[in-house]
Amino acid sequence: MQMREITYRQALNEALAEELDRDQNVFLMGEEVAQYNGAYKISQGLLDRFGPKRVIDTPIAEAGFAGLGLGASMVGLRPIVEFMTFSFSLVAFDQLVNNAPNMLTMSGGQFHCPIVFRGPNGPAHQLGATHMHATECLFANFPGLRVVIPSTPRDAKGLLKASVRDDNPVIFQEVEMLYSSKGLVEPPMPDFDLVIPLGKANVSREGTDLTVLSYGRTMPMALRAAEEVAKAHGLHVEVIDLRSIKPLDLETILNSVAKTHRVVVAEQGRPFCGIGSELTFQIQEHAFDELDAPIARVSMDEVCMPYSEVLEHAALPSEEKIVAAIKATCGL
Amino acid sequence: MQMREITYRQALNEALAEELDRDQNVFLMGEEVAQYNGAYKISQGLLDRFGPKRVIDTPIAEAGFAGLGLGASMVGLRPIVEFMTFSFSLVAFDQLVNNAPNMLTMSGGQFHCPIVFRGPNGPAHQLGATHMHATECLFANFPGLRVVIPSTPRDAKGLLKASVRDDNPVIFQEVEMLYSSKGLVEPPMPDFDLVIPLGKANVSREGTDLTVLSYGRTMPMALRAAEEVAKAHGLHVEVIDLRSIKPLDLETILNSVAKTHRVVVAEQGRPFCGIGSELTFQIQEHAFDELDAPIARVSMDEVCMPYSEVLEHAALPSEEKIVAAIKATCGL
Amino acid sequence: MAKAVDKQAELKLLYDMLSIRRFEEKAQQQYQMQKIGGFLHLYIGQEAVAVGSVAGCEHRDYIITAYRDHGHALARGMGMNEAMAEIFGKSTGCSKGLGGSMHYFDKKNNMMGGHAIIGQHLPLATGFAFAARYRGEDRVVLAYMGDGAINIGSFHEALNLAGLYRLPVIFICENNQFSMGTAVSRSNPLKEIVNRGAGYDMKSLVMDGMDVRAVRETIADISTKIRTNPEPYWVECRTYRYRGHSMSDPGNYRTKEELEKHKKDDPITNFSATLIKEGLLTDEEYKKMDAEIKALAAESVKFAEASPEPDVSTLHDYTSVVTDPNYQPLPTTPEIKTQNPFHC
Amino acid sequence: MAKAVDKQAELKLLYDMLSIRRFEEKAQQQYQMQKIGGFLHLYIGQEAVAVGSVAGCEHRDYIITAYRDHGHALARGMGMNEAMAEIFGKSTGCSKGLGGSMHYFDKKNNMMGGHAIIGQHLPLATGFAFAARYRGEDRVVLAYMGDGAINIGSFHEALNLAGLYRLPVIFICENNQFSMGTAVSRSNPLKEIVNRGAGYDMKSLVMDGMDVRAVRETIADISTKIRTNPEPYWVECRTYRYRGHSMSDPGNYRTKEELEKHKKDDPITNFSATLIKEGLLTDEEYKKMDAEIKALAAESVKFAEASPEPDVSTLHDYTSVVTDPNYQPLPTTPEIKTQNPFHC
Ligand SMILES: Cc1ncc(C[n+]2csc(CCOP(=O)(O)OP(=O)(O)O)c2C)c(N)n1
Ligand SMILES: Cc1ncc(C[n+]2csc(CCOP(=O)(O)OP(=O)(O)O)c2C)c(N)n1
Ligand SMILES: [Mg+2]
Ligand SMILES: [Mg+2]
Repeated sequence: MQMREITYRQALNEALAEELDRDQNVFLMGEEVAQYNGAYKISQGLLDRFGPKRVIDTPIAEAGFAGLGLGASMVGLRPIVEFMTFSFSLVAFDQLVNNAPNMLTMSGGQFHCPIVFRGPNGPAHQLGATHMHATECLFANFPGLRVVIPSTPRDAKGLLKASVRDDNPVIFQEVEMLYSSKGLVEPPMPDFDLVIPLGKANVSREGTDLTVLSYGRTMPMALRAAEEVAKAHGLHVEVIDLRSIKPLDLETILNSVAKTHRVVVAEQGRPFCGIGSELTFQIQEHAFDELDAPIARVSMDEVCMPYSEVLEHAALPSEEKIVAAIKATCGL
Repeated sequence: MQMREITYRQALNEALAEELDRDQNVFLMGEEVAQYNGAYKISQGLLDRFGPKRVIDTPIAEAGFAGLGLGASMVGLRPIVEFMTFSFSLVAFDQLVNNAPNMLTMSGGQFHCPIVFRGPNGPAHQLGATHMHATECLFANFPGLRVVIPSTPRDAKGLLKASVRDDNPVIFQEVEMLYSSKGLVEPPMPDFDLVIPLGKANVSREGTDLTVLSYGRTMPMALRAAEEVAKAHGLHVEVIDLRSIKPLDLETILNSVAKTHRVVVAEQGRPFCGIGSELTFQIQEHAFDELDAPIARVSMDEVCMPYSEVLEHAALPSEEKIVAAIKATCGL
Repeated sequence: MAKAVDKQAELKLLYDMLSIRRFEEKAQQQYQMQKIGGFLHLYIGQEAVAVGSVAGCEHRDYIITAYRDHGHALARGMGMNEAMAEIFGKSTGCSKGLGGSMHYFDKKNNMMGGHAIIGQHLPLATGFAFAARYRGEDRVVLAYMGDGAINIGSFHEALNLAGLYRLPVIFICENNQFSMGTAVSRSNPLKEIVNRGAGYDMKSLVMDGMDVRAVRETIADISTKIRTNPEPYWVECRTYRYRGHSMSDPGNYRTKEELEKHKKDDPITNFSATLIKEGLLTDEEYKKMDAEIKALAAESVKFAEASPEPDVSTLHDYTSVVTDPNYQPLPTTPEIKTQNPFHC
Repeated sequence: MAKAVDKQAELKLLYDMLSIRRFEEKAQQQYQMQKIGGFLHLYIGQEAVAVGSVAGCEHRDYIITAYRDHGHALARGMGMNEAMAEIFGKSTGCSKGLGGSMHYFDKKNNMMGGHAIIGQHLPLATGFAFAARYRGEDRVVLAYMGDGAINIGSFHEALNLAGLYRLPVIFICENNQFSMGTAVSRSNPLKEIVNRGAGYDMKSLVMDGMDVRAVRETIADISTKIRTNPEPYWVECRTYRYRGHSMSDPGNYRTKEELEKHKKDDPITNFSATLIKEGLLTDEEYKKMDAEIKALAAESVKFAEASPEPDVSTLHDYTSVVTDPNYQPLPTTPEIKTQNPFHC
């Protein structure tokens, strides 16, 4: 099978096209997804190919169209709802965390919501305090939601297709800073139906000295940091891409910790009650005696995000900060 | 000074009355707070005493009146905004987590928001999936917000008064199940001005064998659990009431851990990315070598909340579950 | 013959309203005996709205409402047993005891739920209508809300979307004059609630919510129209709630006189009197009907009491579903591309 | 004498519009040279709205807008230097480089910010008006939004609250025909945007947003009225944006002809021609004015470039404030109890 090098953006676009093509019950809805071809061009060409019934522009009414999608999903359609960014999902928060996950319970199992909410999430570049929210930990707090965050084009495609086919509400969070990044991906349908099951982490780099747990935006930084400490200090760092925050692949994590005994979490988001804190709880709960050093986290600083480039850089996780955390955790 | 026994509800009511009286810039706004005297009667008598300019009924428009309050706070008023419950704050989420904390940063320090958002939060009894959200971890994730949760009448009064006088946005979360609970409180103004600084935890029970970290609804359970394991197993359990989640009094926590070396977190909320996970991260970060056993947490189960009483009971934290966690953490 | 059919239909209106009334009186009694937990919001006084509107549409049409939902569920055909068992939190309840009073769901009757967060069910309603249009089905949607719900954001977004995409949703505001203790004039600046539709250029009208026939006729009219020419309607339905907002509300915000005045409009008393006057019902028959219904209500309590609690081992079974491995996707066909039901 | 005063005021209108135009042309150029990060949304074409409306109210009146905020800030008296430094992210910026293009704040000029989440600033606007009423001040509030913002929930909640409490807010919808690539007819079902006010029984009117004098007069009229008789207004202001939505938008959703047609309505070209015709301005004077403004714009770039970056040590200084220990509470006085400015 001939792998192709395509961008993360193209991978998402292919996933959407293939799922729209495969199943008429699937439709795509969101601001500027149709005629404008997407604010970030993820839906490029889809209106042309699938028509205005399947690819639908909405007004700026996130709670409204998120709820519309949920209603449609209750009666058997399979909506894909795009948020221009997940920062804008905060105005639709109740629909996402109350209606979406609870419908199954409240109806005693009569209704479920096969729906995907997707869009870029987390810090981009100099968009200021309101436009760079890393929302994954907020959604992950709610039982019943799946939270998926791909860091490579292949994962972007395979996980999005799996999300569309999942019968539960999925929060599918993309990384704006990675839209133009490239990677190898299997050929498109009909040649290959790339579906990557949710809930399986990926050991992106093997190592024995320390485990870096990461996902999304900080994954490339983590991999570079691992290279750097390999070169500079001979450290063998294992890097795990969580790929889905929920369900969480604790098994892969614990296997790694049993081998390395040291952990650094590299996350794009805010620290307090973030992903790093949850990973830490679960690791120490299940592998307390395996840990040779405290788990460190590299996160956003505990600040409201400033616009200034220098301050933003200082506030965000970076390769250098990950290197420093790895070294400190290894006692270097 | 003659302490009085009053209810948590009465304590909150006194705090509101005293702050309204002390400062004309303070006003109270929310659904049914005025003519109806509050859905939970926290604002009983305040309309009569302070008039319709200071105690204001709103339509059901949480985002609207939260934002109205924020706007008023930007120009120097000191609003107290009541949510009938914090479950309904989810429809105002963007105002609370985007506008409130970010105003200071976005304006380069020109505007700040001295405002209190208050109301009951977290599980009550058989209100079902949508009405029992423990939202503290969601707000605590956002830098710039203070998150305060009293568990006693005295704290309810003293912390609310401190919150009203704080120049930052404060998320003040009450416990419906404790509204009728009683405790000793200093006399009201003008005799005594009870202000309890934010960010100081309270060692509610001293002990040497294990530390239970708790707040709000689970505090009474934790105290009873401590009594029980004292009687049944001779364990000396220290119980710390966090009182404010943010700022977090890490010093008091670490002092206790240095003494007991074992920790159980008892929290009312959902586990994933919850308060327990954050406490665990910070404790292991600063006191890794002090810990003799993994930190355990007693939280809601990872489920959407069912209405059925038996299922609800099974899903919620309880004295028995805390006892079990204490024993397990002590190897009993 | 036409007459005979009419008679049955007319009597069913009465029967359904009375069923709601007697069911809720029983529920109220059980609540006061502390056999029921959580909140309980009674529909008593408003029965004509649910019954008339459900009678005015087809069974395939979707209905959805807020937390004051017993009336709508029963009108749609839910049995008293599953309704009562639900508030008892029993596994035989309409939502298996997981939903409670505020979350009655009945899939087989296209009752899409009671929903407890004000206004948040209205976008869902647009989704049902969207799906119907998407599939080319001629279903319409009845979306009920209180007068207090028209001031919240998602109400606005739902009406705007419904208007924009020309979705067949009848938005029915049950204006019972109060949102908890807040009189309707104190929650919005409108002279009349019906005016709100003008902000969407939406066809709007008022109906008398105490007159079950008027409600049925109005809804039948609208639903017939929009079934073939899809577009939303805004309907203010004037009614009154006789009980407190919920069981904990003594209702101090209104006078006894005001309440008594509205009780003169009782939809059940008045409609049964009309039927008697029209010769469709005798006093005797009415008493028999009432006795029968009361027996059913009493029976539902027994059923609920005798029903098992949900098994604690099922606690984790309703948070996620296992994805159906037999799901059959519907491949895209060329003609879909040219369809444009949403006028975008 | 009256004539002389008028002349200055008229020329200032032109001067302010031209300042916005030249400032943004410079900003655009700097963005294209990659000296500026983040988003940049230009106001070019809409200058008459900000300038006319600000001229029509008092300096003590609060103004607040969305992210397309340069025009409003400059019209309110912000200097080009602090405006340009802000988008350069420099510490001399109006928001110390922490806000960026979408978050211009200017407290001394009662410019309450540019706000980047659609519709979420409108409730804040009601809060300013509320505070004014609370304190018995005769300030009014100008709350600007785009045509795309009228479909989101908080818009609705703000208008409803303003109507209910009779708050003196002028809600100005800058209908520039597009929300990003979405033509206004594709985001709502209204025949005319002005109709939206009817859903609140709110006084509503249309104004020509390309005519700076018309805008000024309309706003002066309304603000005079509501300063003494507080109530909100809904104003649709018809205008057009000449540039893309933001710098990354090529604007493929409209034809060149459409754009050219609207450029014939250029508020600056037309108004300068009018002034010349009226004898208040000569061609010469106009050129001098323009040259002067261009120099200021160029100067602002130099200022921004020469300004220091924020000090990294200040990163944590703007997340919380230290509570003012010298704050003086204002004890309650008996007469307040009887005041009822919000008619509740
Ligand atoms: C978003 C939200 N805010 C507040 C509440 C609390 N609440 C429940 S019912 C109610 C009053 C609703 O009144 P109305 O819409 O008129 O319906 P009615 O009770 O009269 O049927 C309120 C405020 C809620 N459920 N959701
Ligand atoms: C809640 C929210 N959703 C989406 C966006 C992204 N967005 C920014 S501007 C814009 C278009 C707004 O159009 P309009 O209100 O007409 O203002 P204009 O750009 O024409 O000035 C959109 C969709 C946002 N900022 N906030
Ligand atoms: Mg009502
Ligand atoms: Mg626009």
